[in-house]
Amino acid sequence: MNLENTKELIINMGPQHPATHGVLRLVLEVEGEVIKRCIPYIGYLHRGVEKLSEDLTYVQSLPLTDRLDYLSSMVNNVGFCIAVEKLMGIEVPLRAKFIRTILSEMARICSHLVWIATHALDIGAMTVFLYAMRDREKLLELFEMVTGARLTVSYPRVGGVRCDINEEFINELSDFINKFPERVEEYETLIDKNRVWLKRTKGVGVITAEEAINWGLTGPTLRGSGVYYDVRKFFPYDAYDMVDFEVPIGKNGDIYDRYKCRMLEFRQSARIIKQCIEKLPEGAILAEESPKIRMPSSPLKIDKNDIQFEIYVEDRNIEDFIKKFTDVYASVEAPRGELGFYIVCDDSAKPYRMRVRAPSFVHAGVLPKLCEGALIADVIANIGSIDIVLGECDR
Amino acid sequence: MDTLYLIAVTIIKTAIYFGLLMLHVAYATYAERKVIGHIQLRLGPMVVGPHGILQPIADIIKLIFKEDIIPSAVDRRIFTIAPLISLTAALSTFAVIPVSEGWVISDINVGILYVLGIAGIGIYGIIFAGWSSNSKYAFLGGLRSAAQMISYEVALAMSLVGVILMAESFNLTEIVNKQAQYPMGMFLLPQIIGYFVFVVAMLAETNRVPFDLPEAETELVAGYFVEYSGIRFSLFYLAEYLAMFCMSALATICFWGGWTVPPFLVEIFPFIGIIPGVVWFLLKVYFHMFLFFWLRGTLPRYRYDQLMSIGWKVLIPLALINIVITSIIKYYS
Amino acid sequence: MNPTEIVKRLKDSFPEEILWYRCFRNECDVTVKKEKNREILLYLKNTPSLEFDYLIDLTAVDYLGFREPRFDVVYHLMSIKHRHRIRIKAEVPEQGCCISSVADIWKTADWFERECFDMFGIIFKGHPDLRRILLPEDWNGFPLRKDYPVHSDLGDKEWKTYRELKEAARGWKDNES
Amino acid sequence: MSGLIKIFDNHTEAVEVEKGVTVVPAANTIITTIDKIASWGRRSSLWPLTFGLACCAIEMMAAGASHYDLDRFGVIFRASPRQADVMIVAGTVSKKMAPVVVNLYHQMPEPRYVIAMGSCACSGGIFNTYSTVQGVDEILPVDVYIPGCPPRPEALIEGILNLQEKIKNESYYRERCLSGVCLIENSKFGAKDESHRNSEEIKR
Repeated sequence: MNLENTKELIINMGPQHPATHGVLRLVLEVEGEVIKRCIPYIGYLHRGVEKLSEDLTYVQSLPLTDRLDYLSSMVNNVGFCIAVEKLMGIEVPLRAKFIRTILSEMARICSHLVWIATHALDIGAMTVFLYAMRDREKLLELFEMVTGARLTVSYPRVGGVRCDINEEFINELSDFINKFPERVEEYETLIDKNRVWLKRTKGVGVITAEEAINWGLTGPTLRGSGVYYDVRKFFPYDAYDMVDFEVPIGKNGDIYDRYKCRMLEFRQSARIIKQCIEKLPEGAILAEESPKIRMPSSPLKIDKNDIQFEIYVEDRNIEDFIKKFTDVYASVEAPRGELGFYIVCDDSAKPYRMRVRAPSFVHAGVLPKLCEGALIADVIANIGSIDIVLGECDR
Repeated sequence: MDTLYLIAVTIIKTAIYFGLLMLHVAYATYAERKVIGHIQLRLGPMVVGPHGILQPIADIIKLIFKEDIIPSAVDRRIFTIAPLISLTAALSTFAVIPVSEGWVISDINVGILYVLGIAGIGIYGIIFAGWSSNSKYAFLGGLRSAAQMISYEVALAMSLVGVILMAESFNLTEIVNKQAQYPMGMFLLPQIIGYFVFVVAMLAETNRVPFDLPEAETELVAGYFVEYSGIRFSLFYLAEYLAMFCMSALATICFWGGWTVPPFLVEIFPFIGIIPGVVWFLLKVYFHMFLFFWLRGTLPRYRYDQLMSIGWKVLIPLALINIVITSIIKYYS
Repeated sequence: MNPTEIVKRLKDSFPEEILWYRCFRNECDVTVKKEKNREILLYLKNTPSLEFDYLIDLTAVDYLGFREPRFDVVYHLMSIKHRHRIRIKAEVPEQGCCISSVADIWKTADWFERECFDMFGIIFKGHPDLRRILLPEDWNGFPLRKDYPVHSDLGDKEWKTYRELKEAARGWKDNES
Repeated sequence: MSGLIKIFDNHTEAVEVEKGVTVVPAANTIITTIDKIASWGRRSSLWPLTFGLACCAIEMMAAGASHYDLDRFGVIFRASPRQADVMIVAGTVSKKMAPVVVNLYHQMPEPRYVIAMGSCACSGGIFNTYSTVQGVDEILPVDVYIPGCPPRPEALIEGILNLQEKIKNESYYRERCLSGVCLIENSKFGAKDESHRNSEEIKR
């Protein structure tokens, strides 16, 4: 046989493929079942959110952030609000901070539930999918109770939250949270003790700590490799510095460790919610100086005395420019990792530039590294383990 | 005259057998959806007919009236013939499977060999489908299927050697009759290793979870039949369920005593002796079908290389050990 | 380390390159000349007391009509060990719209730079594989530039394949009505 | 159609009831029965394509999960377009995705239906930007629109029931080719090849 004339089989996986979580497309060069090269193509859900927000006011841009990471829209909203609050210098009332924390952690549980559901489905265990969706349905009901929407909540406002939570919600939530750890154990008995599952996940898709940092991974994907970094601990926002929780950390950086990290995060989230309910203070839920929705054209009030600057070039008249454009970067720990908002403000009612630092975008970039040399079935497991959402990845 | 009579009887038998078989296959899909539905805390088909009882009929009618696409890039002849090969092979195996004493279309003396041989032909349909579709997913599915079937066919055949040794016959009716003198009227206890190997190999032979790699939905979309639509797709579906029935029937006959009632049960409840053998046979087959569905609702999927190593490094040695033990016992008793 | 101290150390090491710094809400940004961006970033990454080992974000901002070098390439850096962040900006003019790539320093930068190229048309010299990432290869224009239309109707700038698709659809739409 | 009538009835002559309209007397007795059976089968087992685009796909998943359980209606998701009957366009269709969506549609066998799920698929929704398609009906013929951002699973179920109602009222022989085959014949960008359908097959 003449081997010189042979070439690799090129498989196009996606954008319509049951395991690519939406519209990710991978082009795989395979030799038999072994992957020689993997090239991800993204952008099939590019909606121009960053451009569109330049045309909308700050308050109007908030619903756009819902649709970035649609599995945990609450966290996205909070991230955006924190960035704008930082820009305007608004101090959020304590009660609002706690409510945000509660709902953010609920969103984290929701998102992780979808992750475990689809990840297990990808590996072939279809029953876990339906069990996880059952619990998620309960959480969505709770979301609906407070916010009126199941997925795209648009609940926080710049300077607080939209409406208060009531006793009924708190009772139902505590019921759920008390039962939830048992449910997590149920998933673990379904998959964690399963030899097939362990064989498919242990030692597959390894990322070392140095690589993980160099690739810019965040969230459970980074922590699975044993790096301690969590925005909630490093740069606390909302009520995270007032509650007690641990950040689970893996060791080997394989799919199993990333899975384990998320499973432990379930419990930590439940713990945070429990503490928040106990400590929930009374008081206002919206800061007084927060921008009004009905007046979209009023410019942001930014105290120019807060800006300190020093110019080292003499030949340019740049002072007005520096004073005009203020910018902030604020990040939150989304279920997928660090979700950052970089906002440039030009003193008008609309953001001059809104940049979303999406964890999924970074994580999708690591796929070629993970997949090369692996088998086709591992690609599926890898996509599941880095947990990407294409809405956020493509923006 | 005799020959004509024989032919006529065979045709009538085949027709009845065929009709009942098709009904079984159709309702196996329904049963699968119901069983898995209940495992997954939902109901399964409910709306079409009472409790969704007409669901399989609706599915079949829809598939018949659907456009039958033959993509322009396929190898037309092989593409059309592939589902027929699979279906014919799957159907032919039932010619020798007895459902009760004497209730068999053709009682040949090498029944087991025939079933294994014909089941082996079935994979040609899958390979042809994968090859002719001119689609990479189908191609990979076909290749996986070929490798998987060849590896597991060995284990499957070897697991049956123990049974053949004990029954001293290849005839399926004979095998059932021989089981009467063993505990519980089955080969199940003396051949427990063989049964284990058989069940695992049977899952792999029929491409079911956890060995459903050739059609792994989340990896290869639909595997070898990814390009098939309408009636041709349903033929593959039929073939798969027929193969499941065939394997269940084989397990029933070789390990579970076929249509015979376990003697100790008759001792306790004498009246159950009246129940005809075919009912027992069907019950045992249904149990194995349930096993297929149950596993589908529970287990994840193996990876390709792991599947291969299980086949060659675990199942075949086990089957060999089983043969050795059986021979030694047989020789000395 | 305090952001102002970081700026001070940077200023000491690269006196010629730093144009200005600004502090707002306890975040410091340093604007530098684009020619030495790699050296500055490498210095930030490798200096033991700074150790910015983590590139959070890389993006660009278009200041059309407000400032002469039109673009700013913005790097957000963080040190996991010391828990501090800093923002570095490099001015890039419209003419000769290019800057050196940092994809070999941080792997993250690979896709961020591709995105930046896709959205702003800034060319990163030395990037291993600079292609469009979010938009199709044959797309016209760079959407996040301020002179690009926001809304759907792109007119002549419309992507070729999509225009053909719409024309094809017009065929059956006429038939239907 | 006439071919099928001839199988059952070879003697009756066709009558011209109106100018240009010929009808075989009493032929409808057979045709309507087949019609009814076919449309019953079709509407009772609608298999959608597993095809999630954005947020709405999550609600589609929720509709398929235990709480809402689309399987009750005989709806099971198929991953291959060849085996699917209905395409649920769940989410924003970007311009980059549009050729893929059309391609998938072409690969589905007739009769095929399209459900536009969510505001984005209906009209573009809030994303009136340079890169989004303003409603999937710009490129595909849509049968049922489900508004909402995202629509609740109940809304999706309602949409599917509406589609069933629509199928009930349509004839088996109704030419749906205006949606599919004509598109293949007319288009210039090579959809004919991409749909992988034998062109002779279409003409027959």
